[in-house]
Amino acid sequence: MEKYEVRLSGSGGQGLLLAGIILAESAINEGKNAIQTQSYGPEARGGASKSEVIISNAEIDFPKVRNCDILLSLTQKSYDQYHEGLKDGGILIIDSSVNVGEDHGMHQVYSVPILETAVLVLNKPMVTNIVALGAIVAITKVVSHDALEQAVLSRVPKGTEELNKKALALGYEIANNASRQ
Amino acid sequence: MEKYEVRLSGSGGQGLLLAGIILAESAINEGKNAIQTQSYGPEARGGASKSEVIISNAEIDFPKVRNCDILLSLTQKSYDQYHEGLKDGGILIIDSSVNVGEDHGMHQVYSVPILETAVLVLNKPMVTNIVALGAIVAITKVVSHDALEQAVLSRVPKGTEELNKKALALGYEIANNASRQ
Amino acid sequence: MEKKDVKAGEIDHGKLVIKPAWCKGCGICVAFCPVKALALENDKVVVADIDKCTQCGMCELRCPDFAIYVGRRKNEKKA
Amino acid sequence: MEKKDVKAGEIDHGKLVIKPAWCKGCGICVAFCPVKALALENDKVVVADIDKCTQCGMCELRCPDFAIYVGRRKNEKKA
Amino acid sequence: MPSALVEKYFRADKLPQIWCPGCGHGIVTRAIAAAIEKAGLDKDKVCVVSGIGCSSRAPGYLDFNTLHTTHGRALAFATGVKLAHPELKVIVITGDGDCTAIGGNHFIHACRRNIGITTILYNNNIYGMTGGQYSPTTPKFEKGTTAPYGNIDKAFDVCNLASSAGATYVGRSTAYHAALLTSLVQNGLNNDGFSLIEAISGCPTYYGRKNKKGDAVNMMEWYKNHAVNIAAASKMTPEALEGKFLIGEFKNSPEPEYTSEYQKIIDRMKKER
Amino acid sequence: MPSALVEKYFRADKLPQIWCPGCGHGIVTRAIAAAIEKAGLDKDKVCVVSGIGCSSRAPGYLDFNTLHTTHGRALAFATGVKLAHPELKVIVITGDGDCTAIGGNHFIHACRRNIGITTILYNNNIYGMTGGQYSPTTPKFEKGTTAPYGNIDKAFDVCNLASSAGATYVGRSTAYHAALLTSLVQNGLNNDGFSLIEAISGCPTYYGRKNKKGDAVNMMEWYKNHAVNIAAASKMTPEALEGKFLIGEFKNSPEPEYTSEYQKIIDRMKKER
Amino acid sequence: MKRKHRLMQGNEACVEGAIAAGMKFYAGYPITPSTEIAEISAEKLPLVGGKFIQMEDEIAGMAAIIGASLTGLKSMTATSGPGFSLKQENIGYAAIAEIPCVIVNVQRGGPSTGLPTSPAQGDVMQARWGTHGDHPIIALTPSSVRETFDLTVRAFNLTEKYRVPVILLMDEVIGHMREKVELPDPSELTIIDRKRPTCSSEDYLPFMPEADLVPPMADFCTGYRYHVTGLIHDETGFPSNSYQVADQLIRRLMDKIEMHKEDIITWEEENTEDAEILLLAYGCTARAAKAAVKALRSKGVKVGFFRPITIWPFPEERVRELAEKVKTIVVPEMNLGQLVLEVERLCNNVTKVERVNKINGEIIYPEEIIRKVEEVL
Amino acid sequence: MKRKHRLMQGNEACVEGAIAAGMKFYAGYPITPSTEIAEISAEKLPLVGGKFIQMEDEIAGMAAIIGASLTGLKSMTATSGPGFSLKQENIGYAAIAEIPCVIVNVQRGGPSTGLPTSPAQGDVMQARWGTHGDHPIIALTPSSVRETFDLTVRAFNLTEKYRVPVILLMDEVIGHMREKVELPDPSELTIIDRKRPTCSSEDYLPFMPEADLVPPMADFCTGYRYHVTGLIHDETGFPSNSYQVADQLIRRLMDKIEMHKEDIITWEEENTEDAEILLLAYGCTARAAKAAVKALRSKGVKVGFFRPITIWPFPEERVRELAEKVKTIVVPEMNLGQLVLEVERLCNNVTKVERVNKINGEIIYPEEIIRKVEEVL
Ligand SMILES: Cc1ncc(C[n+]2csc(CCOP(=O)(O)OP(=O)(O)O)c2C)c(N)n1
Ligand SMILES: Cc1ncc(C[n+]2csc(CCOP(=O)(O)OP(=O)(O)O)c2C)c(N)n1
Ligand code: SF4
Ligand code: SF4
Ligand code: SF4
Ligand code: SF4
Ligand code: SF4
Ligand code: SF4
Ligand SMILES: [Mg+2]
Ligand SMILES: [Mg+2]
Repeated sequence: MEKYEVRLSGSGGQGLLLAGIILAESAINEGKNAIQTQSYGPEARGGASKSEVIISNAEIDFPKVRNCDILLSLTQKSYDQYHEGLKDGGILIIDSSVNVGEDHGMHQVYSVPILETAVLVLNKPMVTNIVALGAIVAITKVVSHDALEQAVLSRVPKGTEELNKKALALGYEIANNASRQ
Repeated sequence: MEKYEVRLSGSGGQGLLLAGIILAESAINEGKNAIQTQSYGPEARGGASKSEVIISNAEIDFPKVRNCDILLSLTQKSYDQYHEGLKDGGILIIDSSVNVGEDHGMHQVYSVPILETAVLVLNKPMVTNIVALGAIVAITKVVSHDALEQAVLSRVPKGTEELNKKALALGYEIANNASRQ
Repeated sequence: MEKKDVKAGEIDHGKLVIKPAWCKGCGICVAFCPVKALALENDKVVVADIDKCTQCGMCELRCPDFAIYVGRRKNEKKA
Repeated sequence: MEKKDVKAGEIDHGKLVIKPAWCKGCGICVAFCPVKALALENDKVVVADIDKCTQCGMCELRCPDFAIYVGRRKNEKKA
Repeated sequence: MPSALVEKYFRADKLPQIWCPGCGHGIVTRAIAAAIEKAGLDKDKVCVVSGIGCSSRAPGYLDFNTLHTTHGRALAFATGVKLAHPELKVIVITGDGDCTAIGGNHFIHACRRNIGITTILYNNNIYGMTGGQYSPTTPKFEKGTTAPYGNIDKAFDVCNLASSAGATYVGRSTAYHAALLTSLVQNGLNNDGFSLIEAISGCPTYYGRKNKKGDAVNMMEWYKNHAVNIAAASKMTPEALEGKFLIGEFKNSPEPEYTSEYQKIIDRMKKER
Repeated sequence: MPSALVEKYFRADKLPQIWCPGCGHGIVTRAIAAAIEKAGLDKDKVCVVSGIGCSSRAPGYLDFNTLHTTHGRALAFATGVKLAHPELKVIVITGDGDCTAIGGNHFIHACRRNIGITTILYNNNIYGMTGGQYSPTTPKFEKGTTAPYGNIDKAFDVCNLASSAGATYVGRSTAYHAALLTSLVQNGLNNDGFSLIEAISGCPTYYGRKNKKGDAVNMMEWYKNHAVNIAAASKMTPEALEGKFLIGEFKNSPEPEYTSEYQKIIDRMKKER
Repeated sequence: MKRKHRLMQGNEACVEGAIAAGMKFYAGYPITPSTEIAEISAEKLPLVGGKFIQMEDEIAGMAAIIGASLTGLKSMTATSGPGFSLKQENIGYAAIAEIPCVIVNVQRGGPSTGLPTSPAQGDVMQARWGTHGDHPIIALTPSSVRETFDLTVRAFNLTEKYRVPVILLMDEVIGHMREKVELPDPSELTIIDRKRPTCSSEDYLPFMPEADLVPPMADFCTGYRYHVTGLIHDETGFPSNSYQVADQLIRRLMDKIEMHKEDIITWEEENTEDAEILLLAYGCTARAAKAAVKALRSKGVKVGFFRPITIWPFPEERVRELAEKVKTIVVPEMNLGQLVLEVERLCNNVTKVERVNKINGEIIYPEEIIRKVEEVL
Repeated sequence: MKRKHRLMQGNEACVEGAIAAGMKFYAGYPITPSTEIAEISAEKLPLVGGKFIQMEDEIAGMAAIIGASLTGLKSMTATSGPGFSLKQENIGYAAIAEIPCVIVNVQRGGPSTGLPTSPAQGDVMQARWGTHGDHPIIALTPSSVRETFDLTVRAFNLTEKYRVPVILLMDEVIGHMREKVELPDPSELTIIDRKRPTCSSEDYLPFMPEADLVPPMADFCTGYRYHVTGLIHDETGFPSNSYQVADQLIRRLMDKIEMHKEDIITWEEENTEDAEILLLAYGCTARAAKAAVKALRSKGVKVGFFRPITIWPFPEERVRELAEKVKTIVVPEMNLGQLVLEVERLCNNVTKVERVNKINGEIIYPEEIIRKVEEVL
C-alpha cells in the first residue's frame, strides 16, 4: 500500500469529524502518515458534510482528497453530492438506506446497515460513526483492527469504552455480512 | 517683481493666519498668483506661530517658503525661531518690542510699534494683524494699497470696516515713520 | 430569479397545513400544542389527531421553520 | 534625561509661592481667592496683598498650571 | 394568521432557513413579519439591515430591501440609510454578539441619537455562528468554548443599557412568548425614535448543549417558566421573583427623532436664505 | 498640600503643560495626583493610560509608568495591563470624545467586566484637540465646528451609562470642585472594581468660545453656580434644581473584580491538577 | 459665465468639488488634517438639502456612507491615516457589494498617531492593499487646490460609473494650503450618475453585469426589493458557496478596472520627449519635482516630469514606455519608497530607478531632488 | 527524551508553539477559521498561570496584548481577514512603540465577509501594508502543522528580539487540517526573551537603541518609570516635533529589519541546482507545488522549488540569484497575484515570471501548477 484517500460523508451530527480523526490516529498508531481535513461552515450545518483522511507511508504533500479510494456515504444527500470524487475501482461503502441506482459499475459497492445497527441494535445513534469505522476497516483493511481499536478507545469519553468496543465489533460483523453489490 | 516669499510670525492668537490669507487675497485682487500656508498643531497652541505667503506673477510650483524675502516678527520668540530663514538682503519687520541684537547686518530691518499701536492707540488688540499688514505693505509694496484694503474689507466682520480701515492706515503711518535700523 | 413553488409538498389537513420539507423535527409544536394534537414521526411533525385541534395557532406561532400553520378557519370567508 | 531645575524662577512670598514661568495668566486664582489677595499683571499672576492671604489653598487647588502654591504654613515643621 | 404571512413577507424560495432544528431565530423572525403586517407597513418602504451572525442571516429570508453588512456594524449602516431617507422604516436585526460585543458602540450611539430605527436583538447568550463562544450576555459562570472553566464576565442587561443610552422604546420578550414579541415589535415600529426589542432566542446547538439546558423544547419551557411580565411582577413578592427575569414593555417615552431634527435644520436654512 | 505634590508626582521638566490658558485639564490632573497621594499608592505600581486628545496628554506630565495609546482605546490597552498584572493600580485618563465617542465600546465593556481600573473622564463637552467639533456629551442645540447650526444629538449622561453598563463606583465633579474631585478619585482608587469619575473640565478655547460661555473664569463660575451635590439635591425642590446638574458620589457598590475572578480559575486549576 | 478667482484651501476645494459632483451625504469622524472637510460639509450640506452626520468613529462613518449610497445619495467620508486604517474593513465591503462612495484620506505623518499635523505620503500602498482579500480600488492624488476640486468631481464620477470605492489620496500640504483657484462653472462639469435599472422589478437581477461589467443599481426601497451582502454572492445578490460564483465575482470586480483602465488612468507629463532622466512624483512632492525640472532644464539637464494622477490603477503602460526611453527614473516620495515599488516592478532591469525619500514631516525640497539628479547624471 | 507522534490541528499547533515559546497572555475576538486558537488558549493558558481574555472586538484584542506585553508578558492574538483589517491601527502602534507581540491571521476568502470558511491567501500584501505610514513588520507563513508550531515559536522569538510586531500568516487549510506531528522536546527549543535594561532606572532611556538598534525594554511598573506613545518620540519616549527625531526614529525602525535580515529571513529550497523552471510558493499552496515538482521531475522536467517561509521581509537576494539561473519562475497563489509583485519587481526583465491564481475558495491543485509549467516549458 502506498496511499489511501478516504472520504467519510453523511449529515452534520453523525460524528464524521471524530471518525476521521480516529481513522487518522489509527494510521499514526501504525507508524504511518495521516492528514485529516473536513468541510466547515454552513455546509456543515444541516446539509451534507464530509471528513477526509489521507493515509500514506510516505510524506503527504497535497493535503486534500483528490482521487478518493474509499468513500463512505451515510445519507443519500451526501452520496449524491460526493460520489463523483470516487475513483474508478474505488470502494464505496453506503448505508443500506442509500440508493446508488445503476451508475456504480466501476466501483466496488458495499451496502451496510450502519444506521440501523446503531439505532436499532445498539439503541445509541451517537455511535453511528464507530460502527461505520468498524465496517470500513473490515472491508478495506486500510488500518489494522488493533490500531483502530486503540485509537477509538483513546478518543471516546470515559465510561463508554465498552459500548464503543461493541459498536466497533458490530461494524466489523455487519460489514463481513455485507452484500457486495 | 518676480516672486515674493513672505513669512508672518508671532504668537498664536495674533491673527497671523488671517493676515496671511488677506495678504494672499490682496495679491489675487491684483491678478497675481498666491499661496498661503501655515503651521498647524500643538505648535500653534501657545508657542511661536507662523503664516506664510508666496506671491508671484508666474505659476507657483513649490508651495512653502524657502528663501524668505520678507519676515514679520511680532514677538521675540518668533523672531528667534524663524529669522534664520530670511535671505540675505531680505526685509525684516519687527515689532518694536523685539530685540534683534547685532546679527542683522545683512537684512533691512524695520522696527515698528505694531502691538503698541493696536493696544494703546486703537485699544483693539484684535486688529494687530491689520496694523501689521499696513506696515508690511507700506514698507515692501508687495501689493498695492487698494488691493490690500479691498481684501481686508472683504474678510473682516461686518460692522468693523471702519476700525480696520483705521488700523490699516495707522499701519502705513507707523511704518513710514519707522526707523530703518 | 426563478422562484420555487413554495406550495409544493404541503399536506393540507383542512384545519392545519404541514410542510414536511421545511420541518426540522425540533418538536416545539408538539410540546406546546395545548391539546396534544401533534406528534413527531421520523423526525418530522405529523398530525396525531386532527379532531383535537382548536386552531389556536400556537404551533404556527412557535414553529421556527414555518412548517406548520393553521388552515382556513371554518367561519372564514374566501379571500 | 537631564531634568531642568524646576525650582528656577520661583518667587517665594513666604505664605505663597509663585512661578511666573508656568503662569498662563488665566485669572482663575485671582477670581476665586476668597480674600482677593491676588491680581494679574502683564498676563501673569502677582500678589496684590500678601497680608490678606489666609493660606486657604484655593488658588493652588485650581491653578491649571501649578504656578501658584501655598508656602510652608507657620505651624508646619520642617520635613 | 394563515401562512399567507410567510408568502407575503418571506422569500419562500430561500426557505427553510439555514438555522439548526429548534433554533429560536426562526420564531423571532416570524414574529417580526407578523408585527410588520400588523403595523401595516408598505413593503417597499421597509429596509432591514443586519450584521453578521446566525441571527443576522434573517434578512436574507425577508422580502424587503435587505442589507447584510459587516459584523457589528448594522446600526451604523442603518443610520446612513435612515438619515438619507427618513421616510423609510428601518429595521435592524442583530445578535447579542453583533450588537453588544463588537457593535456595542454603534448601539449606544444609535440609542443616544434616538434615530428612527427599530432594532430587534436576537439574544441567544452566545456566539452561535462561530460555534459557541461566550458573549456579553452569557450569564456569569456559564460556559462557552472560550470559557471552558465558566464565564467570569458579568452580563449586560441590554434593555437597561439601551434605556440609559437614550432609546425611547424598550421591551423584551422570548421565543416562547412570540405573541408578546410581535406586539412589542409593532409598538417599536410605531415609535418614531429608536426602539430596542430584546428577543430571547434559544441556541440549542451551542448554548443549550454547552450548558446542559436540554433541547429546544426544554429551552422553550425554561423561558415559559422563568419569564415574568413586568406588569405582573409589580404585584409579586421578591421571593416569588427570585430566579425569574422580566419581559414586557420597559420604556415608552417618545422624544424628537433624529432625522426629523435634522430636517428642521434644512428647513430653517431654506427660510434664512 | 505644598507643591511637593507637583514635585513628587509630576514630570516637572515637561511643565508647563501644552494646554491653553485656563484649560480645566490641568486642575483635574492635579486633583488626580492629590488623590494618589491620599490613597498612598506606590508610584512604581501605578500605571496611567490614556488615549488621544488634549486630556489624553495628561499622562505625559505624570511621573508614573505612562502609556499614551491610540484614540479611544485607552481602556482596551489598560485591560491588558491590568489583567496581566492585577497587583498594579491602573488609572485611565480619557476625554469625552476618547471615552464616549470612538472609545464607547471599550468603556461599556470595561464597566461590565468590573475590571479594576479607575477611569477619570475629562469632560469638556467637545473635541478640544481637533479644534472644537461636537462630542457625545455636547448638550443639545449647542455649537461645535461640525454643528454650525446647533447640535441635534442628545448628550450621554456618562455616569448613568457607566452605572447601567456595570461600573461599581461612579461619581462626578468639576474643575471648580477640585477638592471633591480628589476625594471621588481617591474613593475610586479604593474600589477594587471599575470606577468612573467624570470630571467636568472647561475648554475655554473651543467650547467656551463657540458657545459664548465667556473665559475660563466665567466657565468656572458657571460650574460653581450650577452644580448641586447629590446629597444636597435630595433636600431640594424640583424648582430649585431646575437648570442645575448633579455632582458627588452616585454609586458605590463593590462587586467581585474581574482579574481576581480570573485568578480564582488559575488557582482552581492548580488544585484540580 | 461668471468666473471668480478665489483663495481656497485644499480641503475646502474638496468639499466644493463634492457638492458640485452632487454629494448629498457625508458621514465621518474628525481627524487632523482632514477635519475641515467635515466642518465645511457640515456647513454646506444642509444648504443643498444634503445630510451631514458626525458618527461615533471612523468605522461607523464608512458604514453610514455605504448605507446612504444604497438609497441613492452620493456619499463621501474623509479621514487621515489612523481613521483610514479603521475604515479598511468596510472599504472592502463597499468593494465587494459595489457601493459607490468616495473616501478622502488627507495623509499625515505615521505610523500610528505619528506626526498628526505634518505632511507625509505614507498611505500609498495602504490605499491599494489596506483591506483583506483581493479587491478593486481606484485612488487619485491631487497636487494643487484646483486639482483637488477636479479630482473630487472625478472621484464621484468614477465611483458612480464603476461602482468601485474611490480614494482621494491627498496630503497635508495640499489639504491645508490656500491657493488661487478659479472654479469651473457648474455647466462646464461632466457629472456622472450611476446606472439605474431600466427593467421591471421582477426582472431585476441586482448583480447581473452589463457589457461594461457594471450592474445597474436600484436605489434601495424604490420598488426593487433586493438583498445586499458582503459574502460572496451571485447575480441575485444572495450568498453562494459555489466555487464558480466566487471566481466569477472576484474576477469581474477586478476586471471592471482592467476593462476601463483607459478611462480611469490619467497622468500629467512634461518635457518627456527628449528626457534622459525622468522625475516621477505625485501629490505635493510633484510640485517640488516640477520646480526641480525647471531649475535643471535651465541648466541644460534633460529631465522630464511624469505625475501619475491616478495612482491606483497605476499608469503601467505609459511608465513602461517612458522607461524604454530614459536612462534613469527618479522617484521622490514622502515615505520610504512605496509607489517606487510599482515603478521598479515595471522598469527594473530596463532602466535605473532611483529614490528620494523623506519621512521627517517636512515636504521634499526641489534641491533635494536636484541633488539626486546631479548624482545620477 | 519522550517523543510522541500526534494528530494535531494547525490551529492547535499554533497554541502549542505559543505556550512553548512562553506565551502568557492572549486577547482576541473569535472569527472563523482562527477560532480554535482562541478556544485552546482559553483552555490552556490558566493551566500555565497565563491569562486569556475575549475582548469586545478585534481592536480591543490588539490593544490588550500590547498593554500586557508592556508589563512583560509574551502576548498573542489571532484573527482572520475582517478582524485583521480592524487590528491594523493598533498594529501600527506596536510597530512605532516597539512592543513585542504576535498576530496570527488565519486567512479565509475575501474581501469583506467573503467566504468565511474557505481558504485563501489574499492578505499577503495587507500584512505588509495594512496600517498607515511606513512601518516595520515581519510575516511568517507555515505550510504544515509542525511548521506552524515551529514558526509560532519563531514569531515569539523574533518579536521579543527585535521589538517588531510579527504576523503569523496562516491559511484555512493549514489552520484546520490535522496532521501527524512530533513536537520537539522543550529542551530542544531556543527561546528568546526581550532584552531588559541592565542600567539603573535613573540612567534608563527607554528608546535608546543599542548596537543592534534595539532598545532594552523594561517591564512596566518595575521601577523604571517611563512614557510610551504612538506619537513620534525621542529616546526618552516623549513626543517630539523635531524633523531629525522623526527621521531617525522611522529609519531606525526599518533598519532594525534591514540590519538583521539574515537572521529573520528563512526559506526552503529543493531541486534548484539544475532547475530551469522555479516554482515559488508558500503556505498550503506550497504543498501543491511540492507535489507538482515531484510529478514533473518524475517526467524529467527540470523544476525547482522555492518556499519563502519569511515572506516579509522577502528573501530578495536569494530570489534574485535564482532568477539569474532559471528561465521562468512560476508563482501559484490563492489570490490574484500578491507576492508575485515582489517577485516581478526583483526578476522582471531578468527571467520570465508566470502566475497561477485561484480565488474561488478552493486550494490550488498540483495539476493546475503542472499545467502552467507545461505551458511555459
Ligand atoms: C470583524 C469580524 N469579527 C468576527 C467575525 C466572526 N463572527 C461572525 S458572527 C460572530 C458572532 C455572532 O454572534 P451573535 O451576534 O450573537 O449571533 P448568533 O450567531 O449568536 O445569532 C462572530 C464572532 C466576523 N465575521 N467579523
Ligand atoms: C483614530 C483616530 N481618529 C481621530 C483622531 C483625531 N482626534 C484626536 S483627539 C480627538 C478628539 C479628542 O476629544 P476628547 O477625547 O474629548 O479630548 P479633548 O481634546 O477634548 O480633551 C480626535 C477626534 C485620532 N487621533 N485617531
Ligand atoms: S393550532 Fe393549536 S391546537 Fe391545533 S395543532 Fe396547532 S397548537 Fe395544536
Ligand atoms: S415546530 Fe416546526 S420544525 Fe419543529 S417539529 Fe414542529 S413543524 Fe417541525
Ligand atoms: S491661599 Fe487662599 S487666600 Fe492665599 S492667595 Fe491663595 S486663594 Fe488667596
Ligand atoms: S490660576 Fe495659575 S495660571 Fe491662572 S493666573 Fe493664577 S497662577 Fe496663573
Ligand atoms: S448555532 Fe445556535 S443560533 Fe446558530 S442556527 Fe444553530 S441553534 Fe441557531
Ligand atoms: S483646546 Fe480646549 S481642551 Fe484643549 S488645551 Fe485648549 S482649552 Fe484645553
Ligand atoms: Mg448570539
Ligand atoms: Mg473633550
